[in-house]
Amino acid sequence: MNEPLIEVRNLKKHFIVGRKKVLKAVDGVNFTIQSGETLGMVGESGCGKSTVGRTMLRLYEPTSGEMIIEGKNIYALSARELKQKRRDMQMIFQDPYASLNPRMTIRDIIAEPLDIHKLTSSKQERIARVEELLDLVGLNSDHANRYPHEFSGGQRQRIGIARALAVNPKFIICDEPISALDVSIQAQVVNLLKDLQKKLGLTYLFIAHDLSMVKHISDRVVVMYLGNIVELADSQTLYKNPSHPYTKALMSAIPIPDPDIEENRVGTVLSGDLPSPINPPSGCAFRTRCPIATEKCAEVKPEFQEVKDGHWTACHYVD
Amino acid sequence: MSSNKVTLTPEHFKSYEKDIRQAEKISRKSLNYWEDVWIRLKSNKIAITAIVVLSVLILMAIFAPIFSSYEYQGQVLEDKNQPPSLEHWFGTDELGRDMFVRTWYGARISLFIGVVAALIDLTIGVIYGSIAGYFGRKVDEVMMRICDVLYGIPYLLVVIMLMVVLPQGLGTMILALTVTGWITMARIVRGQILQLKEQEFVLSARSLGSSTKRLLFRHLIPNAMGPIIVTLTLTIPLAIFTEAFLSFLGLGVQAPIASWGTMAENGIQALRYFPWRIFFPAFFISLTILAFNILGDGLRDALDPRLRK
Amino acid sequence: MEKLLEVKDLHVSFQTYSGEVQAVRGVSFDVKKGETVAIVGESGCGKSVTAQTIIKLIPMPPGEIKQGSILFNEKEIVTKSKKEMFEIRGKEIGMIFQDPMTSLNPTMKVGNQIREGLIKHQRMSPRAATERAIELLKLVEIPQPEKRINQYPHEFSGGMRQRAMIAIALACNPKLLIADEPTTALDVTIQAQILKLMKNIQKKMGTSIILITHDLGVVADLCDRIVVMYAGKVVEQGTKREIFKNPQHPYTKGLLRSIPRLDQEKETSLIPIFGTPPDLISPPDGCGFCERCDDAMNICKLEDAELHQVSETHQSRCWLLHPMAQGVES
Amino acid sequence: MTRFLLRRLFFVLISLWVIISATFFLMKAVPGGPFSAEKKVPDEILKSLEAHYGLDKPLAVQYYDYLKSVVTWDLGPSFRYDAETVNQIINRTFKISLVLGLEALLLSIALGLFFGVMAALYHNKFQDYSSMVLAVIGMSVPSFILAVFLQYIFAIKFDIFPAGRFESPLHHVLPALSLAALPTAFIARLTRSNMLEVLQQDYIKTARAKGIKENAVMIKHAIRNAILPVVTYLGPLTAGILTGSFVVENIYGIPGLGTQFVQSITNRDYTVIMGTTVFYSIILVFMIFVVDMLYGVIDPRINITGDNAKGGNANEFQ
Repeated sequence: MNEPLIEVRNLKKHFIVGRKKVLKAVDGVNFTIQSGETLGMVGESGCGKSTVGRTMLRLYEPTSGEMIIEGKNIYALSARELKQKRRDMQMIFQDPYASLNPRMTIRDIIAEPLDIHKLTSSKQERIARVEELLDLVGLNSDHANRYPHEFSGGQRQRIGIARALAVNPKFIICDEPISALDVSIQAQVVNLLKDLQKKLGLTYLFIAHDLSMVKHISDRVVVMYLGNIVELADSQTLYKNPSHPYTKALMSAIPIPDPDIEENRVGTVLSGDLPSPINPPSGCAFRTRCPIATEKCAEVKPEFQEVKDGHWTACHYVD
Repeated sequence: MSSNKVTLTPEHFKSYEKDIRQAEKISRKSLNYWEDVWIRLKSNKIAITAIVVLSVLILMAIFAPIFSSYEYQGQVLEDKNQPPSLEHWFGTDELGRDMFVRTWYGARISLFIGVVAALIDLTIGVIYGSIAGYFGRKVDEVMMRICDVLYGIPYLLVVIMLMVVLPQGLGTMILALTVTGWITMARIVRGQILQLKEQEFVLSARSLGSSTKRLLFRHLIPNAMGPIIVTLTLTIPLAIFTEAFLSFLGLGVQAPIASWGTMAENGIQALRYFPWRIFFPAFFISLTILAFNILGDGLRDALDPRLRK
Repeated sequence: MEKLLEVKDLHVSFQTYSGEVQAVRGVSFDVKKGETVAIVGESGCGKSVTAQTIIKLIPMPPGEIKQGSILFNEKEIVTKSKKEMFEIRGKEIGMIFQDPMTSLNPTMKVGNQIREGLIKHQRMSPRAATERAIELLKLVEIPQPEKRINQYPHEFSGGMRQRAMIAIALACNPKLLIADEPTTALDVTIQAQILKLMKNIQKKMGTSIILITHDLGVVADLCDRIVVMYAGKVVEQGTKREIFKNPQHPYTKGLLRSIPRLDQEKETSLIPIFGTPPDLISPPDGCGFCERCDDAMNICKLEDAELHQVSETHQSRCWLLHPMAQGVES
Repeated sequence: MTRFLLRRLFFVLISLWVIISATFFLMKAVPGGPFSAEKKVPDEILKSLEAHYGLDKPLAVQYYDYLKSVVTWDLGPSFRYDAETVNQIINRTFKISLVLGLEALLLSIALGLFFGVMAALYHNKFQDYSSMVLAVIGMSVPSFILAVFLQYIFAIKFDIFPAGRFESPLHHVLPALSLAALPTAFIARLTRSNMLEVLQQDYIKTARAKGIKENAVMIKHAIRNAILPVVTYLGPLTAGILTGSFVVENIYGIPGLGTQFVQSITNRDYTVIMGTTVFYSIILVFMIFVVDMLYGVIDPRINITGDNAKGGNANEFQ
């Protein structure tokens, strides 16, 4: 295998909340992403998946760990080098209403990366580049002078994509880019992302809580639970042959739009709620809801180990 | 519901050709935020009235003393305590000074104090608040504790203390009004910045590598402008009120300079016999504060995103 | 089976600054006793408005029922006075809302929120109401109900709050339960819990349910029949199998094609629906889906289709089903 | 809980220390000293006076003495009236101000809540508009102007109420009204906007969906949640009423602490100014403290142990 584009090593992000309380939002995650690949990341709210994305781009300062892109550790860079490196990695955000500055025109929003990195030398060039980007995401370039509130959710999300593309990045983190969109619009955005990947050779980290969409778009999938990765596998394996009990439960919780399958399915419904990440359970974080947990799970935190080629799990009782 | 409005022909069942590009077209007129706010403010008749009233007050304050045939400190003792007449529209005071010209001269002082104090509060408050909000955590913690401590000190008492101690004058007045007056603005700005900082468009700008300057001036402050302006319109009347209040306690600007507050204080002594002497300054103080309050309310409504459609 | 609820040609509009929004434009459907009916559609299609109009919870003004009738137990709801509605809400019809975080009063103990309806409708003594509240919490599978009734909502997790909401809605054994996106704000594992709970309760109590959702997956297990709404109108309705296995309206078809399925091969590509739904301030004369429909015909732009009977239980509002559409070159 | 209380108390004390010190050093900074203001005093008398009041000691010692006097609550003699100490003056006059202040406080809370709730219940109707017009006017007319005009109309012109002094209940009406006007207006506006916001909340919809009567929805669900934030206004409210009493007491000739304070300003009676300022600050700062506590007690969501009850989403903490 060739050198991966992205390598995340033992990444931790702890927030200090209140007096001497630590919220371990991300507690030591490891993964790599190959060039041109889409890595999916799923988990329920509060599992730390968005924090992983934001810490990777150093929007949050990491507590410890490394994030390596093309052999360079992002966390070791000086402010100047970091700014330069930011052109290689971009982010698409969840909320199409909050991700665009309401006081700026679409042109200024899309041209902002160009301005920051001084990528265009003249006004005409700037206008032309914005038009080109709008065209790339299938938007009418007549609308460049309008303000974000005049666009629909799906259109705004495409504007966000155009902005991310302005610096010709290699790697894009898609932080729940479709969660806030209507079902009929979601596919528009997902297909656009796939097309762009093909056209521009992009690498994605696709974060979502919707496993079916993640499975659809990703080559490999990471499952997170309470700040830890519990399973990593290529998307077909993950669906056909999940090994971690949480992945299995997650899978069976997702309804399938087909009455024949749905009525005959006997899934395990997880009991209880997600524990608080401020005070996570000892040992394996999932043990409080796990159907097969034993005493060992309370005492020893399971290793994240490779069970088969490229299939990693953190569970003491992998079949 | 069963009868068709059109008579169906096979032609109707031919495929409908449409322009996909057209489906994305936005037909409504493009408006930026401030145009939008202005449209909403314009439809608020009371707020517009307040703006008109304030403009008239300001124009009168500027021009009335210039064009009047009387001078504000000109004493004509034989004309003292005259009721309003064609000659002296607002009457005269106990030294026979024309109340009309004094009222507009007082307007200059009162409005000047109000506006300058509010602008100083604005400057300090925005700087302080945005530093606390932008850096957050420890910096914020310390800066806000300082605010808490200062906030615990009653505003009027501080102002009174300063006025008692320092030599009386316009400068002292403005200093006294602003020494703790900026805290409200700082808190509001800080709250806004903290909230905006976590908005995704700011994260996006950060992920692009934008500088602190750009973040503050392109993203954070422009989006906090609404509440800042509203607070500003509500700080001006507070300063005017406080100035009047202090004058009333005998701590105001010194004669022969007159503000509405000193005039009102002066008028109270003559309340029983020459009520117009307090009526005019009192009326204009109240009217000005009223107009600012209404304008502030109107702006708040016009800026409130929840009312946006 | 007997009809519990019958909505006929319901029109609901809202007056806004920019004009009149015709949120619901002639919706008809019915719910039989003991049946679960899903209303499916994307945001702004009028599904929530329809549901809230059934118990007249939409604010009037700006909302207004323009025309139509809502028969509940053969009694007309539309003409009922405010006072008469107090006897129906909570007692005959219960309702669950989307966001459990905001639907409970933050300053009132959960137990009291459940007891309120019992004391009002069943004239229970406070003590009896407390006992019933504990029973209800048990019914919705909240552990330690005796302790929980004395807690405030913020001490409950999201899933538990939604259970408490269900307990409130079911307190007086209503004949109909309206669940307005009850699982949208919840995580999938919690969603699965709530759906299972609703299914069990329905079996146990025989309550009719109207489930409003945008998620076709949620519907596949729980519901008997499905009503698909688009741009304020019902575009298709039928039994669950008819809708999933034999959809007739291009919107329903498009919806099914555009969502990924966990059991699909990855290579199956999604076919998106282009464009955006129409603005209901000036709704189109023709079919609301016309501009986004691949099979649109000239007539679709001019006039909306009638509901065509596909089978006894299956109807679809599409010109393609018109006899004249057959055999015409597309 | 205890820890949070102590923490808050600590900040309260810091606030007080700041104002006490500020008062002290400002007074020390007065050019010429307290006795040079008006009359020329012979040098030897000035010396002995200064010695009498401890003004000949080094500043640090004076500061220490002063802090000690505040802590032991012995605010020393008045510069102007030999007969009374500052403590005696405060004891004598504060009782009167307290009565008037409490009257105004209760009046403004009762009226403010009433008008606010009415305005919200009849949103965009006559009751709403008239309450809010009154409220904006109430906010815009300074208390001293209102006091003067009430006195002029109801005492001088029509002679319904007495114009001054503070004896029978009738004497209380005009001053209490003048003092209460501004806070009433504030509370009414605050209550109204809170009510309107609460009425939009989902839990009001839940309550309505239960079929309970509209009155019960309002009283048990809406009003309770809407008036919670009004409690936070009690601190500034007290401040408003206290400082308002400076002029209102003066205008009505009420021998309260406010009148005394204004007199001491006119007389440049520095120990009284200092003592009164410190006294006012203590009341205010503790009022703010009490409000904090009260809020923790009446709003179950506020966990004043300082623990963060929220779990889950990490983004909330950044």
